[in-house]
Amino acid sequence: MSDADALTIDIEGWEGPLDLLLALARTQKVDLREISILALVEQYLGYIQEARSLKLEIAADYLVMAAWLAYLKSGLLLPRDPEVEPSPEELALRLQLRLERLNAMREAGARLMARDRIGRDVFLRGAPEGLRTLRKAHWQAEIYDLIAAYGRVSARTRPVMHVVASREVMTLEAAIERVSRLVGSAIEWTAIQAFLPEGATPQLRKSALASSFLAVLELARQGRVELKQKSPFAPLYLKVAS
Amino acid sequence: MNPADELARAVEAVLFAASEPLTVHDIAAHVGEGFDVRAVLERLEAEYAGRGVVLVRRGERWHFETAADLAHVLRREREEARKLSRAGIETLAIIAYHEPVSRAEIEAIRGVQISKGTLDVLMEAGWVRPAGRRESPGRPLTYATTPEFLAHFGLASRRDLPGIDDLRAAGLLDPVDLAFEELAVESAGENA
Amino acid sequence: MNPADELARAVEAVLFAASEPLTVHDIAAHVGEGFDVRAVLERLEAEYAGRGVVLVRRGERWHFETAADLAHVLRREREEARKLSRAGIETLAIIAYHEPVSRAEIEAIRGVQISKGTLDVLMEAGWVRPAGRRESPGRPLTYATTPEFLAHFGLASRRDLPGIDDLRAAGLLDPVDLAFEELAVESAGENA
Repeated sequence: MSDADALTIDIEGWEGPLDLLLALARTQKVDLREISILALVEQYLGYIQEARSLKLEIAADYLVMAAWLAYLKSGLLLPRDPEVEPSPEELALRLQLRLERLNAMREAGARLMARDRIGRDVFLRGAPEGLRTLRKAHWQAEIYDLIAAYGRVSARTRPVMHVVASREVMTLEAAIERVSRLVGSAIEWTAIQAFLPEGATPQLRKSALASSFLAVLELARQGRVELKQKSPFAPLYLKVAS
Repeated sequence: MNPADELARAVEAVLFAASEPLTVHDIAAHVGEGFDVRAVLERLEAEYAGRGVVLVRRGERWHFETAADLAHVLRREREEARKLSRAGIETLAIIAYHEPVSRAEIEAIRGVQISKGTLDVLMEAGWVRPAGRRESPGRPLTYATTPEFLAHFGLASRRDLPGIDDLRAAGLLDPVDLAFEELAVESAGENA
Repeated sequence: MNPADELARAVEAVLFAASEPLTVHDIAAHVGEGFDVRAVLERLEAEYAGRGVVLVRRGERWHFETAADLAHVLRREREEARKLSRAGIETLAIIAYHEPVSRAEIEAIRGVQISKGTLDVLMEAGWVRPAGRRESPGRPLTYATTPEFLAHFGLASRRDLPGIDDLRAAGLLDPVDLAFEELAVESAGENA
């Protein structure tokens, strides 16, 4: 543990087990490519042991790494089992590569931060005039839009000539006359539709139905017919008053 | 450029990075006392003269600015296609059919007021121009179409605009409310 | 300085007036098409070399900035750029040297999870951007650096990243073997 003694036991300070391993590897004071993985495993396990004896909280991933390193150590020390893939030597090599890689990125980050940076070492123009892009509208309209617009305006404001289309209707008087005439022979309950003219156009039929309905109400008021309807909008029946 | 000495380089950098014009005193606070900053400024002023960027003195303060004759380069125009609004096209149509016509007349024909912006857009588009004042009470300004208007709409002259009878024949004079009524009757027939 | 021709004056003015680095295309939009803007930029770059203000190329963009050796004249104590955390610096370096790179790959290299905030800070600074999803299981999002990253750190291109050639030659920038990382964790788990 003499090597790791150089590192303060402060588990909080490490950014994960790999970070701790890299720091421990550096204490070997050799190129990362030449470190002794076995010695590194000893350093790490010793460090964790120490931390435990001091009853420090140790995060699970540090313990997982410790277990994996213990497994690696036994693989490296025990006689080689050709069945085990990858071999402990290869695992050790990969661990060494991971440390190299992390170390390389850490150094690259430091070199990046040390470059001449805008706002710290070099400065941009303090008060640039600025470039401007003026949007110029390119108006578009088609000749059809133009004449249709004039038609619309003219239609809206020109004195409108109202032409009422001739439309077949049945007046209320005609309906009263017709219903009174036809109901005289109806002793049974008869639907109101039976009193509408045969072969009428849909328009006339609508007008006749409305007029006949009013006619029936008028005749009922006079006591000349009786009305029956089961519910609102149900068929309306009538017969001559008994 | 001539090789600049260290002091000139520093003054140049300080002026470039400054967010406002600087006095000789401000500059000296950066580059250090004991230099003839004013002499350096005058040398830089001469070096930059005629370039796209010039060093200028305004009262007691100095700053870099882009050369005044290049202002047009810093602005860039970009055309955007835009469709005329309904009010715009109606107003244009009324001017085309009735020119010269005053604003009050346009409003009377449209039956709706027009905003100032509507006429501005038509003039900006180059289709409408002021056409003198009418010799009537209030001497209202009148408007008329331009040659660009004819060119844009592919008309040889205003006489090429379809007349009222043509519009009626094309169904473009059918009042909207009558058209609605017909539609209503049709659907009623379908449901009877 | 040598008398500058009109095109050089215009390019110089546009770059001085711009509030951010410009591409050749941006400049051409102002000075007009049909000129060899790149040749003018290279001439200006040479003219300004050695002065207090220099013209530099960062990726595809060009801008003027103060010469780096004059930092002591310009630096203002109050304006120290916000310091990045260690995790932030390492994550930025990993993205710059490996881009495009997924979050899992960054975590594999660092051997620790990265907090959401770390990537956010880098994106907020404008140095890192999402760079599409990788066509591999889980379609992970990848990250890459931005033109602002090159400008901020004074890099003409990613090839200028310190030591990138040596790192690549040493195999330290090879794709990260995520499968192995899982294996290692699994074996650790089995034997724990």
